[in-house]
Amino acid sequence: MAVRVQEENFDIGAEISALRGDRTDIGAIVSFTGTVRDLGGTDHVAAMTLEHYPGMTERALAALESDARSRWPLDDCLVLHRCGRLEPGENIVLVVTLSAHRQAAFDAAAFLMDDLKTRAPFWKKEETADGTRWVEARASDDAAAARWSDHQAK
Amino acid sequence: MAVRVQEENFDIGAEISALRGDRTDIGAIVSFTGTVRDLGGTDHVAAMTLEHYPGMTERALAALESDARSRWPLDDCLVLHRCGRLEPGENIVLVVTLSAHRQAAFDAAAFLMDDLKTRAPFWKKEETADGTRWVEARASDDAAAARWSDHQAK
Amino acid sequence: MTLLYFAWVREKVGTGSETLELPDDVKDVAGLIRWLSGRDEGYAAAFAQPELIRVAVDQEHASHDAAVTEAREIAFFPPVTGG
Amino acid sequence: MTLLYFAWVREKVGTGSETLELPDDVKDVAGLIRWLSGRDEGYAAAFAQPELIRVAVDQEHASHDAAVTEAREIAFFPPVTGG
Repeated sequence: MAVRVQEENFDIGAEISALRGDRTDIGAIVSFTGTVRDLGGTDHVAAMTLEHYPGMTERALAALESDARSRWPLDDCLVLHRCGRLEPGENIVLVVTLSAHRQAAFDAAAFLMDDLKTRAPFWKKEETADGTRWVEARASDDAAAARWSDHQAK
Repeated sequence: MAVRVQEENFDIGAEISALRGDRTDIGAIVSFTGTVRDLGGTDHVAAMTLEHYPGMTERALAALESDARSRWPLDDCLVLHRCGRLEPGENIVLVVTLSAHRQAAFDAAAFLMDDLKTRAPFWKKEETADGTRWVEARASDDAAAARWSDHQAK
Repeated sequence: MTLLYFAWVREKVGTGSETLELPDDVKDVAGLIRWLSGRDEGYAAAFAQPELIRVAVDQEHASHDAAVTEAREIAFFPPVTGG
Repeated sequence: MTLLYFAWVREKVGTGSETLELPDDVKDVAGLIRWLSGRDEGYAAAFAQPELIRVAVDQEHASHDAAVTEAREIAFFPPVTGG
């Protein structure tokens, strides 16, 4: 089990290296990194602040990881989410999956991100020229998470 | 366009950093790393040598990348494949995709790997206790590549 | 019982955490929301559209008909937007 | 014309690259494979099962009925196993 919530930035390469160590049985490593986007123009975002629910967050991420491990043959995985104030271009979230099979590594990483987006208790507040605003949840994220409900892991 | 074939190892974190630079419009970064597996026991692999077709390899990888870019809204991508002699645990291949949309980044990376496995002119020869043997192509790789033929990019 | 509020629910209620004794007739999340809404204008604003409110009972996602009488900690928040 | 051989095709043929003049009656890949098979035992072994042989004409994947008369470079190899 490897889930972490932290204010500090993370180093994608270092996190992957720590997970793989000197293992020779893996074959496939997939990483997903989510970053703060600034669309510019009228949608210019100067920064965002990530609020979360300490205690429940770790439980929710651990549940996600456990769910992913039960669906796919993973050798290891990591879910790491930042909190606090982040500026455009900064890392927000990192998911890494290690498996003997590339499709399992891809699917598990996509599943972890989709499920995290709808289940992990994080909330984004953006700083814009018009003041601050809470980001609204998107129906497309619910749809992305729903597709795994009847997904048969391969 | 970023495709490379090289004998030297690569640094996953450094490659991702070089692609993203200080961009703030990306949102999603997916990496796939393929590594040399040693299943141990009677399937123990001491090393493998990757032969390729210089000239055609670069053309094939560039064609893959161009195909991926036409199917998904990618901000950038990288396809990097090693050649020469590699030992268990070493990196073989790296695909990185950058997009505003996480599903596009995931799908494009999976597509690049599936297509690379069936189109890029590389051949693996394994060193085992019984001598050397050429790795045989797998029907599952053909099937994985075929699913993109009628795939509608989202 | 510990009640927690996050994001704009927290801002409207005016606090992130409080400990309250619930009346005996508050049995489920929906009842708790109705009772909280009557406390003052801040709560009323936070819970004006109950369908926007997500709930966790003892740190697990729960529906509005979940029981609250045995709970130690109940949290109210908007749909999550992490990742 | 430049002919290239890779992996076990190269090992059986005994060389990775050679330049040959093709007879006039060799028009397509299948004909070229038949002609090469008759050159010596190594070629015969390499091309004994033509259905295992993949081909690139001027560095593009091609089928066994592709024309070869205008080609500059033709490569023979097993199904690829990279990645």
